[in-house]
This record gives sequence, C-alpha cells and structure tokens, in this order.
Amino acid sequence: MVKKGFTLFIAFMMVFLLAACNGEKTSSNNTTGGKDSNELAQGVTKNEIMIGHSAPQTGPVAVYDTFRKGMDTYFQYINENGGVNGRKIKLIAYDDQYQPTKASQNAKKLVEEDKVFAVIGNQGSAANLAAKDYYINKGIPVILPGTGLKGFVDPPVKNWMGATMMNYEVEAQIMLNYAVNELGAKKIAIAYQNDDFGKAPYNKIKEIIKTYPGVELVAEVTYLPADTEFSAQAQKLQQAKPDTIFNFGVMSPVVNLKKAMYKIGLDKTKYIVSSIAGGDTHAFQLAGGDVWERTYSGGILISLDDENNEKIKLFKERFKKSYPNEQATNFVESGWSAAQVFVEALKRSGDNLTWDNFLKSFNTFDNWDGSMYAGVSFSENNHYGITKMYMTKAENGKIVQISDSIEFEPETGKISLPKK
Amino acid sequence: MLKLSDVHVYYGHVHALRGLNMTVEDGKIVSLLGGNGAGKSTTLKMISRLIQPKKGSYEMDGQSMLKDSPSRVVKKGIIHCPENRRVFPLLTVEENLKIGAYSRKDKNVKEDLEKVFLYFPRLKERVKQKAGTLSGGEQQMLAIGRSLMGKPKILLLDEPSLGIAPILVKEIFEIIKKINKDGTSILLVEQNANMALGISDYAYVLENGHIALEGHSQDLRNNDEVRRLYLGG
Amino acid sequence: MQIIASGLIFGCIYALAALGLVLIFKTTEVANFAHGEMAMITTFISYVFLSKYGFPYLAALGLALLFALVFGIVVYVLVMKRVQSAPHLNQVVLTLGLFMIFNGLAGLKWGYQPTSFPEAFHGDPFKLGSIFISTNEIFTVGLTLVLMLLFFLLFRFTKAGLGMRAASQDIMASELMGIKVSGVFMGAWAIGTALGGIAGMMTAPVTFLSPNMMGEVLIIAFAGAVLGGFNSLPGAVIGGLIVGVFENLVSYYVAPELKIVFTFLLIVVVLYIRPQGIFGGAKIVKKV
Amino acid sequence: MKQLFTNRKPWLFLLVLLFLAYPFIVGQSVYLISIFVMVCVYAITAMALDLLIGFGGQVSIGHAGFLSVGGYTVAILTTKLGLPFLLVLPLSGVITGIIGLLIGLPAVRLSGNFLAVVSLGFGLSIPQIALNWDSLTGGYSGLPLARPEWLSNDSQFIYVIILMTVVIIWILHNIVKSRLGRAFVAIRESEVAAQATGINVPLYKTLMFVISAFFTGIAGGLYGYWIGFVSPNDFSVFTSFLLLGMIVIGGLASIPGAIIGAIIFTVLPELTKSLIGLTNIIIGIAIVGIILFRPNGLISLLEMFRIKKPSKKVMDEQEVYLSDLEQGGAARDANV
Amino acid sequence: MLTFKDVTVKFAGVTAVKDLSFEVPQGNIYSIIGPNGAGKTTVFNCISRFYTPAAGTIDFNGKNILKLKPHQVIHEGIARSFQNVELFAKMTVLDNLLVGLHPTLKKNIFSISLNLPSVKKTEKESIKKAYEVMDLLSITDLANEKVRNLPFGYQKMVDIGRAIISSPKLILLDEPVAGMNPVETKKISELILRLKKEMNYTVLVIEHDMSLVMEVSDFVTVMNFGQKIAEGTPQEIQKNPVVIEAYLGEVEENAQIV
Repeated sequence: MVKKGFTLFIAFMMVFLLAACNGEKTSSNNTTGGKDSNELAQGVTKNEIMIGHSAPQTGPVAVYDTFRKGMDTYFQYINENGGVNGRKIKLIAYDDQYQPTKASQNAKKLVEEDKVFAVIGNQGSAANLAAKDYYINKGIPVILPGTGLKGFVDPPVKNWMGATMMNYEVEAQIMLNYAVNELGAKKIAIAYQNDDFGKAPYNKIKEIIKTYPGVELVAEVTYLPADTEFSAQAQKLQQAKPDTIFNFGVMSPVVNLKKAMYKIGLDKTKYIVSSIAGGDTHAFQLAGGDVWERTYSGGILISLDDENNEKIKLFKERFKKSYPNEQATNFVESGWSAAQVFVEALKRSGDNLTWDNFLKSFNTFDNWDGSMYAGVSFSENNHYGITKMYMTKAENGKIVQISDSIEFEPETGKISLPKK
Repeated sequence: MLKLSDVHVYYGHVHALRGLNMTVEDGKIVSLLGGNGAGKSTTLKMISRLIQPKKGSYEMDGQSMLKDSPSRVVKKGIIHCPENRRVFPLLTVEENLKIGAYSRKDKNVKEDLEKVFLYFPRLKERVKQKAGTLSGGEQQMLAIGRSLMGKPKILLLDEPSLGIAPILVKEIFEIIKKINKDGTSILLVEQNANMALGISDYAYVLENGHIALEGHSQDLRNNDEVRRLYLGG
Repeated sequence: MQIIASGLIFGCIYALAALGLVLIFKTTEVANFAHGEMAMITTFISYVFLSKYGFPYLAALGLALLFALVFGIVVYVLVMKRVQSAPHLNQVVLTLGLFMIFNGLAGLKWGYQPTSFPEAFHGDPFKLGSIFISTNEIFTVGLTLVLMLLFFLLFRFTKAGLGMRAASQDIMASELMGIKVSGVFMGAWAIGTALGGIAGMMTAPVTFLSPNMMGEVLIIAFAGAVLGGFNSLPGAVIGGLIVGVFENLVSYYVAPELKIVFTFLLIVVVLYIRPQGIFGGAKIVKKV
Repeated sequence: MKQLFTNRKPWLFLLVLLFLAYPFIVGQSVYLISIFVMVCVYAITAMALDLLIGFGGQVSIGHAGFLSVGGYTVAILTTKLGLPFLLVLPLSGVITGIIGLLIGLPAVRLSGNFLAVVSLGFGLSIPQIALNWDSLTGGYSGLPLARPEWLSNDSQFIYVIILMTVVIIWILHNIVKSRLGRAFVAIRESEVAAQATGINVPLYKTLMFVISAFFTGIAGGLYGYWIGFVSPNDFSVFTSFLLLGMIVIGGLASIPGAIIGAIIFTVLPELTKSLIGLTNIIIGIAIVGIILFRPNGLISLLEMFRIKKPSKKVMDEQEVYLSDLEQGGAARDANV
Repeated sequence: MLTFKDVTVKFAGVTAVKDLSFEVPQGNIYSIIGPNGAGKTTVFNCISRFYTPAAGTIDFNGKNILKLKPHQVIHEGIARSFQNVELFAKMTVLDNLLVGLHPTLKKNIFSISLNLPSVKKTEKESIKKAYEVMDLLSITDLANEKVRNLPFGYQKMVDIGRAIISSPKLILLDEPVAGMNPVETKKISELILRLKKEMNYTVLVIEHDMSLVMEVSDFVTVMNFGQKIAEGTPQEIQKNPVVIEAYLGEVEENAQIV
C-alpha cells in the first residue's frame, strides 16, 4: 500500500516537472517566433499548417462540437487531395465547456504551446469575449468564430474575421423587414432566449420597429436555453393576439414553444424563427407531426434538402465517410463551410504564408459563393463576412427557400429588398 | 455448541484478539468478562461475522462458520443483540419485532410475537409506539425481544445492563435466565461482573485479546484476582 | 387554469424523476446526482430498441427497464457498495463523478445532437373544460400517481419494505437481524434506476433525447424532493408538483427567466419555516 | 500538536518556495502562468469551501455563486465607480462576505441535503440574476475591466496573486488551527455538545459562511482582474460541483488537501485537452477512483510517510470504518 | 446554589417532569436517581437550556437561568457531561478539552487570523491547562488520539474532562460510569470526591450504579414518572421502601457485594 501511494506521489510530481519542462521549452522558443514578416508565420511549415479551435466538446452545449466535425471533414477532404499549396492542414481542437475561463486558457495554449497559425470557428459569445483581447494583442488571425455579436466585427479589427453565423442584429433587421413588407405583419410578438442569441436581435427589433409605421410590438416573452416548459409563454402570446411571432433562440426551446402554441391552438399565426433554430429539417423531427409546418426562418447556407446540389452531395458523402454515426445537420454544414472559407483564404494568400498576407487575402472576397454560404464578402471596412441571407419556410416536411438572397451592406447599414 | 479456537483479529495495526479459545456449550449461560477495550465486543462481532478474523477457526456444531455471511449466521440460529440496544428508532415496536423474524420463512411469527410479549408484557402495551420514544430499559427489552423473534439457538448479549435502573437490571437478568431455561444458550458480555457471574454457568476473563482466566462462575467469583480486578471487592 | 394544469403535468415529470431519487435516498442515504444520467442512458437504450431494432413502444420500454435494473445493480456493486459507510460528502462527490462519466460516455456513443423521442400515446390534444390536454399527459399523470402509491404501499406494508426501512436506520443492527443489507441496497438501486428510466422516457419527448436531457430536470426534481422532505415518496410527488406549478406561475406572472431564482426562494422560505421539508416528519429529538 | 507543527512546516515552506519560483520556471509562457493563476483562484476558493464543509460541516453546493459575486464586484466597482485596485480587491471580499451573511442566515436552521439545495439554488440563481440585471452587470455580454497601469503586465500581476494566495493560506491556516477552527469542527461533530461548551452555534455557522464567502469573493476578484472580463457563464453549477470534488479528492478538512485538489482539477483538464470529448470522463474517472481507493483524499498519501505508533488502548482505522458502518443511515441524520 | 421550583416539562402533551422542586447546596455532591424514563436527563436538559419548562423556575446563585440560551449557560459556571458521550469524535482528546476552554478565550477574529502573540500566548496556556486536566484523569498518553478510536470508558473520561476544564462552579454528570466495570467505577468515584474536596466543585450526578451513588453522594433525590418520590441521605434512600419498590428492587445477595 505504501509503495502504491509513493508511486502515485511520484507520478504527481512528474506532472509538475512536465509542466515545468514545457515551460522552459516555450521560453527558449519564444524569441524565435515569427516576428519577421518575410518568414513564414508561426504554425506554418513547408508541408503543414496548424490551426486551432476552442469550443465545447462536453457539458451542456456539447452539441456545438458537431461544428468541429464539419470542419474536420472538410480538412480531411482537402488533405486527401493534396492540401493547400502543398501543405496539409492540422486542426487542434480543445474543449472549453462553454466556459470563458477555459476558452481564454485554450487561447493561450493554442497560441503559445501549440503555436497555431490561426484559430477558426471558436464557439460562444462569452468565450470569444474572454479571449478577444488576447488574440488581438497577439495578432493571431481569428477566423469565423461562432458568435453573431456585432461588437466583434463592427468596428472591424485587423485580425478578427467574420462569424460563422449571420450577425444577430442584421438577421433581426432582415427578418423584420421581410415580415412587414412581404408578410404584412402589423401586430408583432417577440419571444427570445435570454442570452446573446436572443437579446441582441430583440434589442435591435425594439430599436428599429419604430421606423415601420403602423407596426407595433404587442407582446414580449423570454425563456432560457434549457427551458422545456412553455405553456406560460404560449398563453401570454395567445392573449396578445399577434399576427406574427418572432422567436430568437436555439433549436430546442424554439421547437418547444412551437409545440406549446400548437397545443393551445395558436397555430395559424406566422412564426418566424432565427436561422440557427430553423435552418434544417431536424426541427420537424423534434416538433413531430405537422407542428413545425409553415414556420419561417432564414438561411445563410445552401439547404441540406437540396438533394441535387453537387456541393451538398459532396458534403453529405464525405461526412458520412468521416462520421458515419452522426447526423448531417445545419451546424455540421456550417463547420464545413467555415473550413471552405478558410481554405479559400489560404489559397488566395499564396505560398508565402504570413499573417499579413493571409489577412489581406480576405479583402479579395467579394460575394464569393464557392462555399456553402450564400455569399461571403470582406473588405477593409467590412469584417462581417456573411452578409447574405434568404428566407425559408417549412413546407411538407422540407425547408423551402422562399426569397432570393437579401444582402446587408455593412458600410451603409442598409439591407437590399429581396427580389421575388 | 459454539467453539472458537486460536482466533486472531486485527484492526489495522492493532492486534485486537490474540489467539482466543472459547466454547459455549448447549443450554448454558456463558459470560465473558474484561475491562474496557479487552476485546469482548470484538469477540461477539467476530461470532456474528461482522468482522473477519485473520486466523483461527470458528465452528458451530462441528461446522465451520468462517465462510458465512451475517445473515447466514442468523439463519443458523446465532443471534447477536448488540451493545447500546440499537433498536430501529423510527419503526414501531411491532415492526422492530417483525424485523427480528426477517430471516425466517415459517408462518408462526404471530405466535412468537405473543411469546415475546409473555417475557416482556411492557412491550405489548407499547406495540404501536415508535421505538425511539421508549425509555432505555424498554429499548433493552425490545432489543432482546427482537433477537428472540429469530428463534436463536445461541443468543449473544452485549451489555444488557448498560444504563439501566437496578430494578430493571434484575428483571432483565431474570428474563435471561428464563430464556436460557426455555432452551437457548447464551453468551453474555457484561461489565457488571457480579451480576454476570451470578447467573452464568461458566465464565471467561478476557485481557488484551486473549483468555486470561476461565472456569465455573462460582469458582471465579471466589478467585482473588478476579475479585480484585473485576469485582472491585 | 391552463398555466396550473400545465404546471401540474410538468410537475409530474419532476415527481417521476424525484421518486427514484427519493427511493434510493430513503434506503441507502445516498443523494444520487448521477440519477438523471442513469435515466438518460436507459432512455437511450430504449431508443436503440425502438429505432434500430424497431420494437414496439411497450416492448422497448420493458427491455430498457430490464436494462435499468441491471444497470442499477452494476453501479451499486461496482461503486456504491464500497462507500456505503463513507461520509455523505464522499458519496455525493462520487455520484458527481459518475455523472460526468455517464454524460461523457453517452456523448461519445450517441452524440449531443438532440433527437426526438416518441410519446407513449399519440394523438392531438383535446379540450377539457378550458384546458388543453393530451392523452400522453394524462398517462404521465396517472403513471406518476400509480407508481407513488405502489411504492408507498411497498414500503409501508411488505416485508421487503420493512427491511428497507430498517437498513436505512441502522446497518449493523439490520445485519445482525439477518437482513442482507447489501441485497436490500442493491434492490433499491435497481428499482430506483428503473424508476429513473421511466422518468427519462417520459421526459425525453419534451426535452428531446440527448446526453444533457436530464440536467435541468434533475436539479429541479432534487429541489422538489427536498421540498417534500426527501425521504417521503408522497412528499417527492407533492414537492415536484408544487415546483412545477410554481415555476409556471412565476413564468406567467413575473418573468420566465427568473423562475429558478423564485423557485429556490420559495424553497428557502418553506424550509425556513419547516426545516425538515413538507413531509419530512418531525425530527426525533436527540437524547443526550 | 507540536509534532504536527514541526512536520508541517517544512513542506509548507516548500510550497511557498514553489509558488515563488513558478514564474521563473515557466518563464514568459502566459499559458503556464494562466494555469497557475487559475490554480491559485481555485485553491483559495477550495480552501474557503473546505473551511465551510470540511471543518464546519455545512454543505454548500453553490459556491461558484460567490466566485461570480466577487468577480462582478470587482468589475462593477472598477468600471462604474472607477475605484482603485487596492480598495476594490478587499471590497470584493467584503461585499461577497455580506452576501454570504445573507445566505448564512437562513442556512443556520438547515442541515444536510436541505442546506445543499438552498446553496444549490443560490449557485443557480447568481448567473440568472447577472444575466437579467443588465444595467449593473452588462447582461449576457458581461463586463470588461482593466487592471491598473502598474499591474497591466501578466508577469507583474502574478506576484499579486501569489502574495494574496500565500497570505490567505496563512490566514486560513491560523483560523483553522485556532480556537475558532476548533469551534467550527466542534459544531460539525456535535451541535449539542458545542452548545453545552459555550459555542454560540447559530453565530458561528453564520460566521463560517461569511469567512468562506469573503475569501471566495477575493478569489473571484483576482479572477476578474486576471481575465479582464466577467460574464454570467464564468462559474456555473458545474464549477461548484468541481469545487466539491477538489476538497474531497484532496482530503476533507485539510488545507493542503484543498490545494492539491485545486491543482489536480485545474491541471488535469489541461493535460487531457487534446483528447476530444474525453475531459469529463477522465475527471469523472479520477474522482471515482480516488474516492474508492483513497477515501480520505490524496493528502492521506502524504500522511502515510508519517509513521504512526498506535497506542495500545486505541483501535485503528479499521475500527473507525466499522463504527461508521454501525451508524445507520437515517439514524445518522436524525441524530438518534 | 441551584434551585428548581415547581418545574414542569411537557413534550407534545406528555408530561416528562411534573412540579419538581429541589435545591443543590454549594459544595455538595447531589445525586438524582430513578428508573429509566423518569425524567432525570430532562432535568439536565432544562439546566443546559435545551428544553424550556412549561412552568416553574430554575435559579442558579439567585439568577434565573431560563433566560439564557444554551451556549450562555456555561458562562454562569455550569458545565456538563452526557449520557451517551457527546464528544467531538474526529478531534483529538487534547482538542476536545481545548474546546471545553472555549468560553474562557478571547475570540478576536483579526488577531486570530494574524496569529498575534496574544493569541499564541493564551493558546499555550490553554494547552498547559488541558494537560493538567488529562493528568488528573490519567489520560495524558492519549492526548493526540482521536476520541472516536477510544473505548467507551475512556471517552467518558474525556467527556468529564471537557466539563471540568473550564473551572465551572457546578458540574452536571449524566451517568458517568455507565459501561464501566466496578474497578473503573471506583476510580471515577474517587475522582468525583476529589473534585469536591480539593477543588470545591458542586456536582450534580445522575447514575444507575448504586455503588457510586452511595459512595459519593451527600444527598439523593429519587424520581419516578417525572415526580420526586423520595429524598434524603444515601443511607435513608437505600432503606426507603418506596425507592426499593420503584427503583432498587428486592435486595439480593448480588447487591450486597457492591
């Protein structure tokens, strides 16, 4: 027994030593980092590019890990086909359990220990906020993080590029515009998730609804992402007698509110939900029966139901190969697309891969539709990236596109009206 | 007949029983004396299989009991009535008694309940009362009654007089005698050496985990050393 | 009215989750924080039977419950038995460890994507007076009450129930009376886990099937059970119902995002007035 | 007593030495420094929690709530009122201590699972309140805060954290070794006897909450300054669970134990980071394994080196185990 | 010194103690005996303020102690031991005794946190005092053992030690020799007598062991069903037929050896 304890103790000390050794390695290497802009940036060798990713893999929102699986699938695909400019892409992904502390820790590990070239698709607004200053100070390119908060991209920061999702506020603007102009909404009710997913679009709508004469906000209800019981909210909505109900949140509660409304007969009112909730047919499964029918939403990616689309076919085929047990959802597709944008930027940066070159290459994206995204645009003043969205409607078990792409112009803040 | 030979029990580093040899013959009352920490309770716990000895043999009617679990031992008729009574405070008197018959498969529980009430009429008056609300003496009676419900061949009693009024101690010792007369062997652990030697047939004196002295109770009572060390005389 | 009715129905789900929790606690004195995750795994097993092998609902339920019984026994024998006499905090932290393991394993095996799970009874909701209610909800309510009654009677009137109550009060004395305490505890874990499984299958249609489906539900169920006294089965059900209804009332009249705050405020107030919970019964005064 | 003291001193000294040397060992790596900072933050919190649970016997499974309060206090006082660092850090302790007092008051009447649920409710409520009180807390987007100029450099700030940690270890050590600590343990062991020996049980229980909350608040404050940003997501119920794990794994009612627990639970996830999706499973396995095989925590490994001569009159551990076994469940709580 | 006047205690309708009056004179050893459930421990619990009587008064040196909270009783100079030993099981013997000194120590949290010299000094004095008490009970060699590892008899000693360490005026001992054999009982009897003679303590004892009661008591009160049924010197009590009937039982040969 004593011996066993001693071994454990030794093992424990080893952990410390290990940490200490790591440390020394770092301190000696640090001075040779990629400061000289003519040399390759850190994390880039002749035949490899290391990139980092921090997101929840376990914990309450572990589902966000499917995003990584989408990216991973695409990188595998690229690597199998020779990589980018002869370099294979290596993705290092760490679990942050949706905790800002861990996200910030991960950031430091990725940048200092693993010396990644860039980070991509980091999930969560709070997590990204916690690590933001560090990334910005270090100059590491942050590509398409998973947050739709305006503060990250507007005003633009040099090494912070876009987001994987439609900016929350822009999306709200587009949806309200569509509801009023195309669906004739007059009495609007809003349900929103009480966090960044819900509050940001809610605030935006509240702010801009005054500019639409004759349109009024008749009810607001809130909920938490993990909520399951929605009868109170449904009741409140019913009593307000709206003609259109917006719901900004993630899929599970958005579906559950719909179920609760269906149950009490509040089914004919137009229901418009955020793109992260209504983007794919999975919602039909969750809601069951025809509960989800007629729900409006927005899309920024090519619909997964578009069976004939070559891109979708490739995606589904590759994903099945890489992750045979997983369902190909909108979120997986989103990861795949983010990876596509990243690879495209790498290609455009050429062989001499430095941070400067890489970041500059983004400015050449002008409504690029090579990825699954409807359109990707960057410029000196536009770091939104995703600026195009179309409206969808749930019909007969499918998500159908019902409008052309609606574009947002970051420079002017204007949105173009959809062309029918 | 219960027979322990060369039993060694360790608590961690402490050698609690050091080669204990003792026998409880059928139909007898045997008492086990000794100071605080001599190993009396340990012996009982070992017999009821709460503790595993490191070495030694333990037989009942020639069968080894070393592999048996506590519940098997109960089924074979060795029942241990623990120190400090240990009744189930939140159960009623009746439920406590029924627990005593837990390991029995026969249907005569009702009759035996009446038999126990014959020994302890006070329990009958309080049959629906929670055991935790009984007085100390009544709890001791309940504890013994509970053990009797299991139809013991050998009853192990650990300090039945602890914290009980003299008059009740006498009553309880009378009942112990009666139980013995009705055919149950008894192994009695008792601080009150006078009382114990008064009712038992044979006695062992434990010191530091082994038998220092044994003999017929009457003889021990007259032994000078016993008088000096345990009877305070 | 609808608010209260819906609260009661959802309260039943809390109550179901609380029943198994209380059953295990009442017998073995362990507050099992892994209860929800064990329920979740059972539910996943039933889903595998349902979707992969195409069993009918009841058959899948039966098989999953069988699995739950074994699962409960395995957890008890491999892990919990060894800390039977350890301090409560050790036991609690141990179940937290199990919680993490089960949650992680389920995530690895089945992924975190929420999936729909069928209800026991299909059918559109109908109107009962001014209340909308569905067949499945009536089933859930009925099931909760039946199970509560069943186990209440089991504890009160059967020999096994008596053994369970005795073992929970004094392990040593029970052993000395011939009760196989580990057997009794094993039974409690098996039945408790199966009850959890039922709760899981009633919860899954609402929260959707995912490794995290029971997280929130279990915390509220735990609170409800404690409100009810934590060692009373009717208390668990009443506590669950109170919490369910109260949550809904707060959602409707105050603010849904603060319902957890208010629910726990309610619990603090109730426990301040009655520290042993609603059905906790008076504590036996210590004799010193 | 004296023996214990002489035994403990050298290795306490070693610990301090390690603390001071750490930044030199790791050099400029902000990553390793940041792990170290989190170890300090969690070590302070775990010690404070251990004072409450391990020594005082009052279960709290919502301690992360106090961390959040501490963090927010620092952020609010710095950004909204512009108070200086040297004032804000103690205030984070004081304000959290006041919250601890408010929680401690009703908690005085409760015990065991009832207290657990109340504290759990507190832990769950704090993030919700932070989320909803936009005007004060910045809601979901949290509050950024800046360190003062003279501490803006990480390798400077780490010395503040080291200093605070060492001082807090020392203070807590003094408290638990003092009459106060003895009174806390006495309450844990027997409230009745504690009262009979003149200990004002309700007052001391409340005091425990206040002290525990105070130091946790300071840990939260240090955290806030370190990350430079506080948000409702920072400390969830899950953090509270982990804190419980820390003190049990390390060894209850032991200050070094709490520190060991904090180190393990901060370092372990870092080591397993690259194993996708396995972090929780590994932590879970570590918890289960340690509790099964080292029920008195890892600190008991260290105690094995201290050779103990059992006195003849004393039963050893085995007996302890047995006498616990004898104590039944309900009886254990009902104090029968 | 301690005066009970018409004290009545009820629990949920059951009368545990009824109209009880007695007075413990200064410097005496006073015993209360009676059958189990007669209400003896209830008397102690009233003095310790764990219970509040429904009627009657309890005065200590002329001061009404019913106004006190349980933790304040010891400040008046009343300490007690417990029937089933209520020790701090996981603390060492030394620490148990030190807790006994709690009411005499200053508790300034700041000086404690900083471990100021004043704290160190009083701490040293406390430890010295604890060793004196342990010497008195001859348990010094157990100082650093955890009490839960001790046999019951030694735990009783520690319990008594914890009561006397704070130098109270009145000590309540609840069955101090339960679970001890006659020889050990004798030791405790001697100790109690020494407490009275050498330190001039007043002692109130509850005990079933008549050998101890007879040897140490100056005065005995007998209770049954919550009421006083007899009082007097030990010799008077021993011969009192009411007491024999209710408590002592017929005098047998066994009892004579005692």
